Amino acid sequence: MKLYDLKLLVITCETLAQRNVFDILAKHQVSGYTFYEVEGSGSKNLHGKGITDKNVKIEVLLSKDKLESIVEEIMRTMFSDFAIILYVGDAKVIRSEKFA
Amino acid sequence: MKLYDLKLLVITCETLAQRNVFDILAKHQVSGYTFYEVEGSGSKNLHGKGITDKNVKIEVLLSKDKLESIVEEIMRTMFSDFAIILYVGDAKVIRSEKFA
Amino acid sequence: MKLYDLKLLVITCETLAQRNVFDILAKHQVSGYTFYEVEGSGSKNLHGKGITDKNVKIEVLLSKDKLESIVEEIMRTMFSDFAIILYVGDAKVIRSEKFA
Amino acid sequence: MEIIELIQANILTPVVLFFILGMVAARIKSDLKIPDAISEFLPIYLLAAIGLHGGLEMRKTGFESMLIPMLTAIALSLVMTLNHYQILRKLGKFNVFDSYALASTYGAVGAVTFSVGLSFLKNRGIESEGYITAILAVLEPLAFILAIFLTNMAVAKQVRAKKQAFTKNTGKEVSIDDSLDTLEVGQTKTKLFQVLRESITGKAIVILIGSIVIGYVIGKEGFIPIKLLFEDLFAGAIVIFLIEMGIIAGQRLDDVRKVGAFLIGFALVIPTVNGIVGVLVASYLGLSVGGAVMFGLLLASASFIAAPAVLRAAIPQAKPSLYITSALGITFPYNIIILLPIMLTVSSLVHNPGTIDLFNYLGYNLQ
Amino acid sequence: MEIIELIQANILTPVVLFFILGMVAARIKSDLKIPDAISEFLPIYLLAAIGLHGGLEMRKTGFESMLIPMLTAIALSLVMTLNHYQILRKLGKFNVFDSYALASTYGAVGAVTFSVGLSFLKNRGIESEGYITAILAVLEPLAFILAIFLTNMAVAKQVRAKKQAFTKNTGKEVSIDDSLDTLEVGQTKTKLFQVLRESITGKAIVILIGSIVIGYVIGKEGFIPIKLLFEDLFAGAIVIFLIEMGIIAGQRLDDVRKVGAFLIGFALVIPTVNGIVGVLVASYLGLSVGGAVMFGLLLASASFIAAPAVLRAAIPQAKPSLYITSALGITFPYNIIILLPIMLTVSSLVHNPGTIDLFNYLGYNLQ
Amino acid sequence: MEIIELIQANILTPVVLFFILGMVAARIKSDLKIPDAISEFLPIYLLAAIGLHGGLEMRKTGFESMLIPMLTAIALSLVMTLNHYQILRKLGKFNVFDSYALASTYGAVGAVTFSVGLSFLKNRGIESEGYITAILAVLEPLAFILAIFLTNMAVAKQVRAKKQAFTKNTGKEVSIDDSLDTLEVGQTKTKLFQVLRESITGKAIVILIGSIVIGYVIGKEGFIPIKLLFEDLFAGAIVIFLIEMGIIAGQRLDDVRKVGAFLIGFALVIPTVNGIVGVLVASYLGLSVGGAVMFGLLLASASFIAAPAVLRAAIPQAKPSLYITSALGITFPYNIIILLPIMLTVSSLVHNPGTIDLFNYLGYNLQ
Ligand SMILES: Nc1ncnc2c1ncn2[C@@H]1O[C@H](COP(=O)(O)O)[C@@H](O)[C@H]1O
Ligand SMILES: Nc1ncnc2c1ncn2[C@@H]1O[C@H](COP(=O)(O)O)[C@@H](O)[C@H]1O
Ligand SMILES: Nc1ncnc2c1ncn2[C@@H]1O[C@H](COP(=O)(O)O)[C@@H](O)[C@H]1O
Ligand code: NA
Ligand code: NA
Ligand code: NA
Repeated sequence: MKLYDLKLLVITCETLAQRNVFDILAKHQVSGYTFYEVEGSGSKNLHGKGITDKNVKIEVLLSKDKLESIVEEIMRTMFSDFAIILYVGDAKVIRSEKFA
Repeated sequence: MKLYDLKLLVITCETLAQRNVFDILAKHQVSGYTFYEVEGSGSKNLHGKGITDKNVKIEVLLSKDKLESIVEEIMRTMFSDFAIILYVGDAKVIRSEKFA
Repeated sequence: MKLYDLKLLVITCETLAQRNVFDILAKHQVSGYTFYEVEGSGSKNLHGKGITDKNVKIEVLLSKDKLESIVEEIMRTMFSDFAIILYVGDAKVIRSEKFA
Repeated sequence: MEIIELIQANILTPVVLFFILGMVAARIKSDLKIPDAISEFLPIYLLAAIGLHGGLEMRKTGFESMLIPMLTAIALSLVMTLNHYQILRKLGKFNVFDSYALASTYGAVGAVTFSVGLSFLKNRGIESEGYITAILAVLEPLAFILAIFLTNMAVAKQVRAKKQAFTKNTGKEVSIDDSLDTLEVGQTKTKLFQVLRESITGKAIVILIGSIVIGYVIGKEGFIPIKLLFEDLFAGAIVIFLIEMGIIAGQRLDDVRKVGAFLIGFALVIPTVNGIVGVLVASYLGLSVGGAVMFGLLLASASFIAAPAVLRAAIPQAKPSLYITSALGITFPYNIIILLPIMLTVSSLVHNPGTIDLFNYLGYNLQ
Repeated sequence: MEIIELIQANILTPVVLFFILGMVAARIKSDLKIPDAISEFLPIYLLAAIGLHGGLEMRKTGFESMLIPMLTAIALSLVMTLNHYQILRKLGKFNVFDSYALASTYGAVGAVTFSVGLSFLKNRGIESEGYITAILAVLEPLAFILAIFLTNMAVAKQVRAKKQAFTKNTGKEVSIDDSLDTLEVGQTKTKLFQVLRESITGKAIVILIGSIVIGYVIGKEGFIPIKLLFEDLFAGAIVIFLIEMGIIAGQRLDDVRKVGAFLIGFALVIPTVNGIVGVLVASYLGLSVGGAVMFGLLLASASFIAAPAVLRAAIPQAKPSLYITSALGITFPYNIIILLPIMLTVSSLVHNPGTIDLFNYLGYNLQ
Repeated sequence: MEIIELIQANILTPVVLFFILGMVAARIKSDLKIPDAISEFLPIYLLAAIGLHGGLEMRKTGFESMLIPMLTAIALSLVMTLNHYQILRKLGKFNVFDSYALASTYGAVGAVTFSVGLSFLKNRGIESEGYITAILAVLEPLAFILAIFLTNMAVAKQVRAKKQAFTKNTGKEVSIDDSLDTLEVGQTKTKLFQVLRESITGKAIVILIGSIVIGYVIGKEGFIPIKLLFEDLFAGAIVIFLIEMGIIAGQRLDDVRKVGAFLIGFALVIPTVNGIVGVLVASYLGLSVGGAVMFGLLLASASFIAAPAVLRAAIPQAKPSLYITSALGITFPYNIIILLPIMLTVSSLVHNPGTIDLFNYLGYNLQ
């Protein structure tokens, strides 16, 4: 079984910022991602309580090439205004052509 | 602290296909897994909207031996009919005997 | 783009045990974590059914130093009494100073 | 023509208007949404309410008279499912899987459509035989079981044929689909039993049959404390649910173009024919004006909540975008907006051929 | 015997039947399920409704007469918790942790059981003293606090004993459990305070006491606008909740066999004894027929919603499968199906020893 | 003074008391919580109920008389938003972003506050003009659009100024905020259109306008089947929602200290002034006692459900802790507890300057 190397970009941010992340992904021609609501604790106190304040986690499998420019744009445009963290991990997939 | 190497198999698919995944896991004597509902965007448009169309993410910690045959069977029996992606990552655990 | 190496500690346990995990994290001065409800199957049967019995998954990005003592304390104080598993993965982040 | 006015009157009811509001919201890409927990709970509630109501009625009127209509409905549903298949396969040129999936979607019944029908009649003060709910419960899994059985038969035959072809080394291409190879005749049987089992233990059937029994057992007296929730709030709950159904239907409107003209025609003509046949047969069998409409609606409606869950597991090769889109995006709105008034007109005409005063029944909220 | 008929009549009520439907659904492995958001909301709603009702009643009748029954209930609950412990530890041979966990589960009260009891009486037109709700609020955390206190005492003693043994180098095995080692006497105290704090700020207590106060403050006039939701819909909401409780109980039925014959017996006998003692004592104290039943139910009921949350944190060494399964899988159905009619019979007999006409109270929906 | 008594009476209503209960629960760190699915559904329900009610009223009374009040409300809302900005920027020394965000939060309207106002009047048997709901729908996005437009203007100007400064190499520091650099004049326009589009397709607007239209179309007759859900249960639903609002407000109480004395003052004085101006203007325009109160409430209320969603996307540089905390933690409780009775007093005084008998209106539940 041949597996191909990809990167897994994981972004956790306040729900009201998720639109911005999706827009950045779309701008870089990344249409595949998975997301779900989470709760969290961080420097900006406990999130995910009640209807005014929630977190979302967004996971994107993508190639190394795209990764860098996306991370750079998220950092540049979002880090100062939103509660957001991101990390990158390694992932292996079967069909690399499916991923941007 | 001694940590043991395992594989983490992550499957994201439409909810209506999750049964098939569980059946394949059971067939390979894997009884431990974690799953939760997610939303997603992919080649088959936005999933996770409304009650007729949702995604589920299934995570399985398992040994390298089992991994290959399970991935192979999922690929062979499910990839053509369902919206599904999968990837494999590395994980370290304390008690390796707990995992298939 | 410079990325810094961190560890990702992932704990899946019954919801009623999550308080204990948070307490241990706080004791080790870790205030950042993300968590969400999941369902799961394991040696202790299917969890996540109904309101009396659910699982939660807790994810913590942290330095290698803290990792060991936290894992050790969770193991020592919780493994015998609760349905719980944990694993450790690798993650790269942009701002390492944000994480304990 | 009078019927146009009746349809117009029907559009101006909360149920239909909130459904349209949901569709509009989806079209303008609004973020309006009923939370999943609510829209997962509402079908359970609606089925419990329908079941209790049916059970109570059956206690009142008995169910001896149920047998003939029940058997007739079963026969009609099976014949219609086979008929749908022929039309889709031969005329529509759909493949075996899509044909059986669509055939059974339209052979099965839609519990939501049924709920709307009940409230449609109730608002006009028309009663219907309680045992039709029992027919609903029996009919709901039937078409699926037939379709899955026939699909598996077809697949098994093809696998056998393919194997023969393979051993004979003729090289002829027999398989319709690559995934066919992976199906074994043995698997086919277990799968069929599993589907049968799951159909019967499916939440819709369990709550519906359970509630019929409970309604029958508790009777009118026992129902009093829970009447407020299970009867008086019924119309309001449908409205909430139809907002969500409208949203989903609206999101699928783009797909309607993709399903092709043939399926659009199918999704409009088949319910009309099946529904009117149902009304006529039921009237002939002696059902009341309202009973005949509900009987027709059983046959006219397509399943869009149960269908995906059943068919995705049983005929995974079929494209869900086809059967969900046509059932929810075309047939459901057509049924609740246009076909219901038509069927009521037909039923009224058949029942009172002489002294028909449609406005008595239909003009209720025409001011 | 008459009581059999009364139990049969009680089974044929929506509350019990929908509970059974839930159990059946779980047994046949149906996917029927009330969404979590709904089943998390319903206990809050039920407690608010109970609390408002209790507060309103107390405003009407005053609560001066509450003191004696309240103190009696507290005393009985504590004595019973200690008594359960002795039985479980000595006769049942359970370890300290399981014994205390089970003892307090049965010493505490079940708010859901209480709700069902209220609707049971209401359907029969029987009133009960409003202040019993206040007793519910006080009793709810009491047994847990006692059990946790005693568990911690026991653990501390053992830790001390072990340390002595260790320093004396006798090598004698003292610890019951390995996890004991990790408990320190210092920790024990903070833990106790934390549990106490959490018991009092737990959502059940907060919403219950809050609603009692609000009900008392607003009075009948102020209640009118919200009566529909908090009174008229009460019976329907219980039915929905009991479907889910039935499902969970059904899923746990397999575990019932595992808990062993002793615990099954305990789960049936203890509620019966406690409940009847409660009815008799309350009657002696002058409570009404219905009030005595509710008083008995406080003592008979076992906690299965609050218990896991409290005990899992406070006595993690105890096996939740034991106390959840016995409380929800055995005692709860027994209480609402069989013990409630029994207690009502006893209460009626005690209140009207001469002219007892049980059917007046109990035969309500026997036709 | 009489008004104190009226406020006391208002506190002793379920709506206010359950809100306070929620706050208390949050303060004592109780785990009490309304599940998200319920608290996401309730605003949709409340808006649908408000809209239907407004539409029904407008059908009854016509909406010709709506034009002047509508235009007046629009003008007042815009002027007030600009006024808020001046006060916050000049006196409060907030930065441009926070100033515009706060200005529009208080220029916009709070649908939850509006719901509470309606039930406040209803409990006192006071009617209000149905078209005020239509004004609510128009006003809701208005202040945001103005504020976002002006913010973008300001940013664009600064970016231009900065660029000039940069080319002239003067080295003068012009930017308020680092993130400013990243904003381009071109982006600004698309962003504005996007915000405008999203405001109009936002779920609150869609369900509100949709329900007004539906209410208007179906009329009183058509409303009957759904009246139970959308009218009779309204007060109960508000109570449930206010528990959750109380919890969130309570969690934010710590932040109130952090927002500073100026903003606390602003959050109390501005609603009072705006509200009383609104009552007087509306009375002058001929609105009824209740209509003038609702008109005043439109202007007095601050948005805390829509605001975060709109402003977080449109003015991300503004700190949400400022506008959410002040609107929900200070202004909302103040409005529903204190300002509503004050406005009703003012409105009554203005309408019946001679024969004022306040207790007729306000003393309803003073016993
Ligand atoms: N060390 C961490 N590990 C995992 N998740 C984190 C960590 N720190 C922050 N988060 C998540 O990121 C969100 C925003 O973090 P912050 O901006 O620090 O409040 C939090 O609510 C958490 O969900
Ligand atoms: N590149 C990706 N990264 C993360 N998740 C993905 C990606 N592509 C697809 N998915 C997930 O897989 C589901 C099915 O994908 P698809 O079959 O492409 O529609 C989507 O709904 C997403 O949840
Ligand atoms: N092999 C595994 N892979 C992923 N999750 C697991 C695995 N085994 C157990 N789990 C999760 O851990 C929970 C507790 O496991 P257990 O204590 O074995 O019942 C389960 O409910 C699952 O959510
Ligand atoms: Na049909
Ligand atoms: Na008890
Ligand atoms: Na305002």
